[in-house]
Amino acid sequence: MTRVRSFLSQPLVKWGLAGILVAFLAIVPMLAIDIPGVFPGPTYTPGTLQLLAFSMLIASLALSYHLIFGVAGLLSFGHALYFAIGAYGLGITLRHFGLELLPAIVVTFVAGLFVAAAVGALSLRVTGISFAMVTLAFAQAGSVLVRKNPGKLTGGDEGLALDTTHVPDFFIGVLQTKNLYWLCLGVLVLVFLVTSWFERSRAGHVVAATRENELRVRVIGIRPYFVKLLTFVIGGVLATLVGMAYLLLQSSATQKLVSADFTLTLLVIVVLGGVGYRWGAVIGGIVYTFLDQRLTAFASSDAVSGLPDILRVPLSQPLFILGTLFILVVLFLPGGIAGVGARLSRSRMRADEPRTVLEELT
Amino acid sequence: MSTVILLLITGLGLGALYFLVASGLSLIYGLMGVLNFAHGSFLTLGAFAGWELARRTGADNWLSFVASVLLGAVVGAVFAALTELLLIRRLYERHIEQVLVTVGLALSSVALFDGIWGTDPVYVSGPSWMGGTTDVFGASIPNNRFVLILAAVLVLLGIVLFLKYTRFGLIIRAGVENRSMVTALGIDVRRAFTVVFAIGGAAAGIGGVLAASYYGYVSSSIGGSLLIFAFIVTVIGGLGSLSGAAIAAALVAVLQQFANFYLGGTGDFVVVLLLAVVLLVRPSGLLGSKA
Amino acid sequence: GCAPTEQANPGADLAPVKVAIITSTTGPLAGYGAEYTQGFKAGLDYATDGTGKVDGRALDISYVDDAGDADKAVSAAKDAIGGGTQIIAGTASSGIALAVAEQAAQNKILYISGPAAADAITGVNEYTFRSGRQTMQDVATAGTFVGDLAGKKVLVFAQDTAFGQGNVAGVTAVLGAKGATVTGELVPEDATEFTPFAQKVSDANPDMVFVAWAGATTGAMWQALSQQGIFEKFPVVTGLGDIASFGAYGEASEKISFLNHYFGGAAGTDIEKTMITYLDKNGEKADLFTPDGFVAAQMIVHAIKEGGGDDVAKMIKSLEGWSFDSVKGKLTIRAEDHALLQPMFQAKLKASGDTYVPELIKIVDADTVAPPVTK
Amino acid sequence: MTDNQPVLAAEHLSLQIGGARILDDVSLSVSAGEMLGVIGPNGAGKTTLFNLISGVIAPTSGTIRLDGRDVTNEQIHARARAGLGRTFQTSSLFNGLSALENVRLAAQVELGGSLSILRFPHRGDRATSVALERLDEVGLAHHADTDAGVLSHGDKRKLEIAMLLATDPKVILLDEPMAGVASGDVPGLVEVIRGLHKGAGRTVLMVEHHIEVILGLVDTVAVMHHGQVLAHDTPDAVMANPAVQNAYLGDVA
Amino acid sequence: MSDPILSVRGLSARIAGQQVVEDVTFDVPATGVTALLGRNGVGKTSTIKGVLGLIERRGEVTFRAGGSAVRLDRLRTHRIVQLGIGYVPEDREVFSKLTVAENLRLAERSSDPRREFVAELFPDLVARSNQLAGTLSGGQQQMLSLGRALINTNTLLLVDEPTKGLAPIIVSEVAAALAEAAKTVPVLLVEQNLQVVRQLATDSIVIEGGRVVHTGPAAQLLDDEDMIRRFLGVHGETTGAGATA
Ligand SMILES: Nc1ncnc2c1ncn2[C@@H]1O[C@H](COP(=O)(O)OP(=O)(O)OP(=O)(O)O)[C@@H](O)[C@H]1O
Ligand SMILES: Nc1ncnc2c1ncn2[C@@H]1O[C@H](COP(=O)(O)OP(=O)(O)OP(=O)(O)O)[C@@H](O)[C@H]1O
Ligand SMILES: [Mg+2]
Ligand SMILES: [Mg+2]
Repeated sequence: MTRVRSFLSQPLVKWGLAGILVAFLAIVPMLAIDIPGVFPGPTYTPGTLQLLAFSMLIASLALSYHLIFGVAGLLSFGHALYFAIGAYGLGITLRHFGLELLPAIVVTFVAGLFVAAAVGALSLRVTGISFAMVTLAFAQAGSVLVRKNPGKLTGGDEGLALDTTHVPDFFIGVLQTKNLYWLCLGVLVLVFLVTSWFERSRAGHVVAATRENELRVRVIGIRPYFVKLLTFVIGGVLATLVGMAYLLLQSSATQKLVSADFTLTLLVIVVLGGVGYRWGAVIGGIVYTFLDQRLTAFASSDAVSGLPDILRVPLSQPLFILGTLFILVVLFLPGGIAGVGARLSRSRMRADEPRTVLEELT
Repeated sequence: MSTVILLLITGLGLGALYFLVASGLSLIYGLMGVLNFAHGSFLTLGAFAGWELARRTGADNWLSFVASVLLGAVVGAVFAALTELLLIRRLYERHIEQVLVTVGLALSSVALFDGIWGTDPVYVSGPSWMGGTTDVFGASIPNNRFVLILAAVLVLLGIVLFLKYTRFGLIIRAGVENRSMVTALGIDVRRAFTVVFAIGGAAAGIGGVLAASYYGYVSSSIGGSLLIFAFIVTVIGGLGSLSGAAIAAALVAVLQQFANFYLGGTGDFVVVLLLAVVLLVRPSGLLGSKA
Repeated sequence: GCAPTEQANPGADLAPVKVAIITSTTGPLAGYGAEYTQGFKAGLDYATDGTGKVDGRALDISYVDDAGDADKAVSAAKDAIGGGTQIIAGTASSGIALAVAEQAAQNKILYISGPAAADAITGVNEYTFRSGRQTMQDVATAGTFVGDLAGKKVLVFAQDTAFGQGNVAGVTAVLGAKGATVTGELVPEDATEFTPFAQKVSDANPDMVFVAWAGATTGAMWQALSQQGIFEKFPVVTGLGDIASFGAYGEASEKISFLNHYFGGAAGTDIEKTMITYLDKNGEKADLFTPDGFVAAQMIVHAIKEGGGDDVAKMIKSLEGWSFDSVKGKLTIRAEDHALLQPMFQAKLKASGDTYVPELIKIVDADTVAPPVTK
Repeated sequence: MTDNQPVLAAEHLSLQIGGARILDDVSLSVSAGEMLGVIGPNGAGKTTLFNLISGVIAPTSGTIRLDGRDVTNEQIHARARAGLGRTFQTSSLFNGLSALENVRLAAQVELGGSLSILRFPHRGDRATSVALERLDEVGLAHHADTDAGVLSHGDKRKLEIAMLLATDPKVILLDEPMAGVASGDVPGLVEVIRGLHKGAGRTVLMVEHHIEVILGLVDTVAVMHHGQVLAHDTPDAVMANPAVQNAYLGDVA
Repeated sequence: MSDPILSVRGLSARIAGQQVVEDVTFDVPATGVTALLGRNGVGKTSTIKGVLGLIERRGEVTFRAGGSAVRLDRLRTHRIVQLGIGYVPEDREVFSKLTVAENLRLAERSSDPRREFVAELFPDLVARSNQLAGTLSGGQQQMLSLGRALINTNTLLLVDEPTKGLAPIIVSEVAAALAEAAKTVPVLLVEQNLQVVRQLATDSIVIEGGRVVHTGPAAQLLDDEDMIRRFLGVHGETTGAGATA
């Protein structure tokens, strides 16, 4: 019964802490925190703000994937598609349809909603690996489409640059990076709130139950299809939202966004952070981005190039370090980073063990 | 007419390549119940090993070609066995982590190959007959396509016979479902797992050397690019079903050729469409057992 | 800082000029990145007479790896710009180049793109220049292999990517204008089996085949063309790649007519010799994209010399219309759209032991292959 | 006791898989408030019959009526909504969720709004208090916060019943509720089942091999054998039937 | 009395990091059926799995066969089983995607398996030899699971609730089969059906809360109403209800 009481009190504490954290993050652009090796410069510099903003977007995207993979247990290999719809959709509506920013956002959002609903409705007719593959198929179709560059809309392998005509000035240029930083922080907070909201709602509990045992859900009188679809669509549109922020931050979209590798990256992030943990997805996204971006700097640093071949060759490949690190986490830190945190603080969010959502695929 | 024949036979050649990758993938899926994302790396390493050997022994004689295929098989097998021993085995019955560890291995091994052999493709050549063509009803078919098809058939037969005439087939199927019960029947399931992994790796290694001869180059990414089609083939054929994979490999590749040629380069589109349709109509794939 | 004064060393007490070189040292384009960076260092040495300083003012050059990823490049660019950098150069990928060009425009800084070939980079905005050639120049060079193009059938064999489509468009614009009928045979990007397409080429019976191909599948593509007997039937023209790719042509090596941006020893200029001497010292070899780095260094030094290193508008002005001698000969930066007008080469490959070496057939002068002005 | 309109009726149900006839023209009806015991040798088709009634499997032919309404083509959840509840022969639970959450999910369906994204389950709400009550009824209150997956076998059986109670069904299918339950706990569970039948006037169908349990609880017994209903009668009559003796009881009883 | 075939000393076992068996000590005599009894969740199954090394365990487990003593706690499961220990798991654990015949074939450890013996015992299995085990009824799966253990010639049988879910007629057959087997092989039996226990068991061990609380001849335990109530929670008048089935 201890959990009965902590059920009420714990959230208050948690939300309080989260509020303080957000407030702190909000004033970061005013501060001069410098962590050499981690940040490219003090926190008020655009380079560091950019890195932070980018990592928050990836964290938001990971959160949206967490909803589908961690909560609903749906192994989607096509989540990148909705992110790409956000980035490309906004890019295309701004550049080729000449819409103002707000209407363009609405149009793109609706497009993401529509595609997620359509793809979800179809692919949720199957489960397990089949589901993974059908979602992959749709994402691949999207990828082929982007690369084929129909009507010169997407720019193919040259990418699509943001048309700044209708974008307000406070989002344009490196000097405005702090505004973009706040935008990304806002997106992260929004996605986190929506995700928590959904997870805590009754529908969220039903989704979790469906992940555990679908037949049982039917037998107690619930049709799992709609809740799963709902989760899939919410995850999808959140990704679309993040994709739009991404375009504003990066000012261009490239075909990497639609690649299967990118979805795989999301999987890596969610696992790194801890499957089933909301905070895990956030931390995973941030850690991954920092590693990914900063390891490049490390790998080409003098410290590495001076090493003997047997060390230099692997260490000069950022992906090698990242992949190895990932293997080590999987081998030695079940539950990912958040899992370690949960074990240390003994405050379990749902289960001590990482979700075994892939089990159903066997 | 000759175009149709050309498309058909070259399609089968490509299908053979898909199958060589998919066979090991399917076998390992049958074994550990998860898709092995590192399978492409087994193939790539096999290809590099084959190339290194051919380069040293003079690439254009048959002896060194056969030797490099064998070396590719051995290297693929060893890499796969080590993967099982060092990584997969530690994650006893934790399927999700097993998949993820292969994802990590795929990432890091490709980067390591980049570091060792560089990012530029290295171009390979084989015995000159392989680069020649044979006329079949007016179509000039590149000879190495026949070698590919032959190799795929041999590998298929080899694995089928192995599964049929040893207890491994049973152990694998049972082990996927309930590994600890298999050990409780007095069977050393770990050894069986390593053996099967090695066989899958060997098939991939052979595929690697032949893929190098098919593409004319080796690079760190050839495994990865074949892997996605191998996944598709494995799934369309029905997970864990070797003959399903063989049929699907041929189907996918031939369809891809025809669509690329006649339908304005929509090969990939059509394959992806096929995948979606097959799965929506028959979620367990062509020959997959119903879950 | 204070305005430059007329001294022997006017820049000595000014802060160093920050320059960021963003290009691949890892990832799929790492090879091109290495050529570019080597050339850049050689060019810098040449343009500053070995001092590394411009009019006494030091240069603070940082080399950043983009790993072939536009996100990393954009982050690096923002980091650099935020740190006060006003000059960025580099990258071999058109996608990345266009993304960085967008940053240049938003932040009003100078960007000199590297080996990326997309025509779209030329004239994309007033802040962006290029130090390499563009697709149109390749195409125009190809045209020089056929004497009179009127009434000739030219078939472009390319991948269905922006690069391939750009080539078809380029050939249509450039050679079509000279009276050739141009058709494109675009092969899907992910196709691995080229035999049927080679047969299509054979069936089309053109007067010239122009091949525009990039990436690892090149070898398989040439083999397919050889196997279907294309070389016996029609002249085949393509761009000669870097040394690492010479193995890709296989049997066809000696039968292809190559247009060429650059290979070590092609130009025979004094500057080229200086560059090769410099590279030799480091055990490096001149290659396809070495001049791109070299030219970038020359342009940067010139811009700083004339524009002071702090005033972007001035630097841009100083580059527009500038003509100068470089590795490949005389180059001109066209004022209207920042296209880099430069001579191109015709070459062939000759067997030499196990490998092939390129041989110059002829230098095509810059005007002959100048791309149409972008508006 | 069986002449009013049957609340559940199976009419000429057959199921064929491949060449095997698993159910062969089974007709069975149960009237409101009745408790029917289904017995028969292993493999007779008892579980299959339950699967057909609850909609887990579709019959090859035949009709299933709930309250006189044809539900043969309705999906599992629709039948559950219409008041049909069941347990499984091998416990089927939400293993990663706590026992309380398992039951609360079931209670929510009964109370409505279970798919709402605007309502949050919390300790004070109706569903939770109902769930806690149900857990208490089966003697699992002390395991409310234990993950269902780690409960012992017998406790899982009890949790299944608690979930069933929470959905408050009209008609209940129990598939071997006593299997694996410690002898000492059997009487308690028998009382729970008796309560859910007599106390609430529910209709119950129960498959059970504990013949004493069956005899002590049910109004009528149906005996299945080789996919057919061999006999359907009062317990006494059935026990006296020599065919039943041969097919099912052997020399034990 | 001869040496016990199996001695368990201070056995502890953990599942997912949680202690489920604590310091359990008992002997299994070299002949007859030893019943391992206790209420739900006390750790009977876990004890057996601990002996077999199927879960993480600590403590001494000694197996004496053919004059030599082997420490089972140092061996891996497949080695333990190869010593001649047959195991019938609690939840049947048949391989559902293998046919009945394949399940049996996989279980064969020796070159001369006792196929006829199993076929006689469970004729239904012969009739269904090509059916996928997953489609068998619960009881049929239980027979298959027993068949897998009995097809080998064992020196010790570990049997976990073999009559659960079986029709009375089959229960008596299984009991008879076990009685038959017990003539030559000692058996450690977990069973909730007290009548079956009464019929088969010579000795008894009672576990409660992960510890052994009673050992002694089975008859002594079963005849003592008081002990039955205390250890198994069974009241006199309901013993029948639990036991008959
Ligand atoms: N796919 C199938 N192919 C052949 N026979 C099948 C198939 N599926 C089920 N059966 C058979 O149908 C019969 C009915 O099984 P069911 O589970 O209904 O039995 P039951 O009466 O519940 O038995 P138990 O008391 O052992 O649980 C069994 O004999 C089973 O083997
Ligand atoms: N995976 C697990 N994680 C944590 N605890 C577990 C797990 N599996 C079982 N347990 C616990 O271990 C204890 C012993 O379980 P065990 O299955 O050995 O009991 P048992 O005596 O066989 O019970 P039953 O008569 O119900 O079969 C139980 O309290 C159970 O809750
Ligand atoms: Mg049953
Ligand atoms: Mg037990």
